[in-house]
Amino acid sequence: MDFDELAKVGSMMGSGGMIVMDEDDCMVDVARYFLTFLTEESCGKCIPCREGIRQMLTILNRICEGEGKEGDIVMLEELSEVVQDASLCALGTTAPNPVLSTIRYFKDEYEAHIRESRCPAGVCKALVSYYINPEQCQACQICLRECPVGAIMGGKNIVHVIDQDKCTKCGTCLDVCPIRFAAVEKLSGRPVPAAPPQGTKVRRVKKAQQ
Amino acid sequence: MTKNLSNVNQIIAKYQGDQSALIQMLLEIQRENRWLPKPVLARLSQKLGIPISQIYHIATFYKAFSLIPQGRHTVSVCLGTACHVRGAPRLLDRVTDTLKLNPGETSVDYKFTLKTVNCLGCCALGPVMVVDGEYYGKPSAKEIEKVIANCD
Amino acid sequence: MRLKSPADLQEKRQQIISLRDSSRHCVTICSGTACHAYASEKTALAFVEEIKSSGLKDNVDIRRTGCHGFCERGPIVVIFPEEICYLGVKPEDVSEIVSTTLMGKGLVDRLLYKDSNGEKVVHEGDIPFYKNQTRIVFGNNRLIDPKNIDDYIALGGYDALTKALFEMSPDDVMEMVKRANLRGRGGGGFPAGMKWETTRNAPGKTKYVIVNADEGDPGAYMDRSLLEGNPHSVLEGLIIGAYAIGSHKGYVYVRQEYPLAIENLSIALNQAGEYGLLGKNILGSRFNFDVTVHRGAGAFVSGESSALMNAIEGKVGEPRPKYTRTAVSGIGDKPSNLNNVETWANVPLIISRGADWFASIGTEGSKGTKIFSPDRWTVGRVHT
Amino acid sequence: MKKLQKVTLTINDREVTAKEGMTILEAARDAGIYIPTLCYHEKLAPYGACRICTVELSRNGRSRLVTSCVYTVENGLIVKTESPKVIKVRKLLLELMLASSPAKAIQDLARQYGIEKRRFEADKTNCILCGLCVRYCSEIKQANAIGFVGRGTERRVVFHPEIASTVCASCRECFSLCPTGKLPSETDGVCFDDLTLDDFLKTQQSPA
Repeated sequence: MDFDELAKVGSMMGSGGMIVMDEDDCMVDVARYFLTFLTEESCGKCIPCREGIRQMLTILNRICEGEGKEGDIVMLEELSEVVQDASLCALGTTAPNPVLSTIRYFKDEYEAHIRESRCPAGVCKALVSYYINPEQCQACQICLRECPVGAIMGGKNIVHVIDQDKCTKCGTCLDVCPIRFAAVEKLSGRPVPAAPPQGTKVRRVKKAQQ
Repeated sequence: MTKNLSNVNQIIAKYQGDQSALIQMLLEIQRENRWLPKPVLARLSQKLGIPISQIYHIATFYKAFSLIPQGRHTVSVCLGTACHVRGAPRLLDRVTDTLKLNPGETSVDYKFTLKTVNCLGCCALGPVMVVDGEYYGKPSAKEIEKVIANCD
Repeated sequence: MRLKSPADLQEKRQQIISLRDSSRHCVTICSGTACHAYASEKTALAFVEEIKSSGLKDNVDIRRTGCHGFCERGPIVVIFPEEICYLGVKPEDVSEIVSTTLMGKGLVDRLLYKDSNGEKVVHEGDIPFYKNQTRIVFGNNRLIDPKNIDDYIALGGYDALTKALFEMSPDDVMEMVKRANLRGRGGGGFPAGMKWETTRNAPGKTKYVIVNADEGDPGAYMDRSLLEGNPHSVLEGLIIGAYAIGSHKGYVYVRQEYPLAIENLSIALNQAGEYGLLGKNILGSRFNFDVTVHRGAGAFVSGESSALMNAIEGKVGEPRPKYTRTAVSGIGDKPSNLNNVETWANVPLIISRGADWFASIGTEGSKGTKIFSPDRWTVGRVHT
Repeated sequence: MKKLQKVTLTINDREVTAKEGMTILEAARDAGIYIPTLCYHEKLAPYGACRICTVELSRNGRSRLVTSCVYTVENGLIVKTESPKVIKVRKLLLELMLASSPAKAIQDLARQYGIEKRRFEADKTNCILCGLCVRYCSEIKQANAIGFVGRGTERRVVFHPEIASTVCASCRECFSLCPTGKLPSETDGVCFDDLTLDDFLKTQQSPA
């Protein structure tokens, strides 16, 4: 890892900030994060940077909202080339790096967002839904209490259900659901299974089985 | 209002009316008054011989400056890369709900201003919220409410 | 207490060292921004109280230092001379440390670093995080109270400046930095020596040297930890560079989001001035050099060199369209040499230990070391 | 004053001589070679904001895109003013401008470069922020009645009422420079209809 090796893989040493990410980080969202930062920090003087990065961010926002279209990736690359070639200063000329390198190494994630409205890392809120697996739910009511918008219905011994319209996808239920039950699941790219009928009794999972 | 104008003269004197210290003077005025009142900018323009258009461009270019009074309490959420992947967007949503403010806005009673910043340098604590210089790492919804509540 | 010659500096160093008994206990508390965020100041105050109340006040020193580097496990406390490293020290742990380690000779096991197979590690240097790092720039942070110039001088500080001013010509200094192949740590890796040479050869007598401490990119805080923790290493490098380039005026451009760095830097500038290491006739060498601190006001783009120079001129921090380099036409269109904080901090090391030593570290094309601010050790895809 | 040396360079395979210190744009225009410009004005300092005057330089095998309004001539420079890369840049820049300012001058240039699709949307400010008005008022008139505010995509041009009200009525020389015609079509001469300084300040940090 030195100046020249990093340049070869399409990155740069920069000041030396290094973030180690894993499969729980969405590369499209990371590219969007950098472009949001650059849109705010562009001085706005020259057109390729001010207008080019703004349009790239619009496309990335669409992709993360589940409205990506065929040709978005090609458009991102076309914009990137002009922003890199024509911008007045290094902010503009290096701005497309995060987009180009995430497309280069993680194109499958872009395509999953665009073609299947699926976010493999489960980060993009618009493409994720939270679902309580009726088989696992033991009606401990923790998620019901913690949900900030009261989107979870259920009661003592009653299988809990998330009202998909109310749910703001904040992820609290997933955080608080006890590990031994692990009833809350994060789904992406596939429809939420139909909720069990109102008042379905909990299926007691024997202590031994857990 | 006259208080603002008097300490402007002191600040100008401190920098011997040097035009290139304009940004340093604005920073001091912002720190003392928590905003840049119009008459103060007009006074600076007149005393330093700098066009008012240049002063307004600077005052609206830099994030540190505000042309309306800032809240007594400043709440900042770090959106640096590390905090982002550690869940800063979710923290920001919670803080926005608690304060009923969007980033950059000040509450009508001028009690709170919500800001976003990039990389405060304590990523291991991330996601980080700072209230009046006090750091809070990975605050839960309850903790956020508690901290906001006991800001007088 | 003005030092008027190199001999005065050596004498001052002897005087400082003689007052220090290296066998005495010294409780070092990291007070960098991350540890500060963990309320390290409360831990430090707890130590002051506990040491006073247990009657150890006269034979235990306390030193608040800059960042040690292992921010993940702050607040970090290292007890010298044994170099015992305690991690995550809360105020409530302090009485146990004082009684067990300072008064007794024992260790507080629960605060020691445990490696993957449960082995306890006592000395800070043996912790895996530090062990295979070459910390030539950052390593001294833990030995220095950034608000006390004497700590820096005790470690040999300003010897490199003395060597440059009295034993080397500006050309010698320039050649040594070029031979070391020091590349800019600000981002692009442009050879610093070449930029210095362009600045010196550019027409015009007035030339400026600038420290770029704007560090606006998200996820980066190494310049902050360096400037907060060891401002004199940056300052010494700047003065040496100014001497080589022929500049008598320097600027340090620091973002206003780094209040601790600004505070420690300003203290360092005053102390260096009082000691005659800055200002008129430095150490009697007839070389004059002054520094002004310029606070940024919240704009990442103002870290770009031409934008930064516009800001120093009091204008909007927007980049200039010109293709002439700022080394030729910078502040007030005068030749201005801008380098990053870490670049300047490497200069004293090169001067005192030589270009060959520096070139022996690093890879074929990138010499010396690079400070990283990594985060989250979950192994997985590395996003470059 | 040192006599200015002659500089010889090649533009579109034609040898061109120019005086030291001239820009590629000036040298090209003297030689009757067309390069489009939007934010350039011969009486104003080069600004480099619109980038439409971008040309391709090649020197010992390496090629690079620069703005001809800023880059000064050098001996042996090889310049292409309509290379494929240059055309690609200009087309996309014009498409980006059309999103916020579908004014006649921009549309004419777009047609000249064969642009039909409108792929981008942006709020219709009808201003490409070329800064001609701001710079003319500052560099030539020294009145500074009009100026930039804001940063990034929020950057705008506004009149400063306390000055504009006294000087603009008898001047208005900047009106003829505006490439999109926002001046004079969207102002009574003292402030813009869609945005005054106070309007802008309100958008910045409005209390909740």
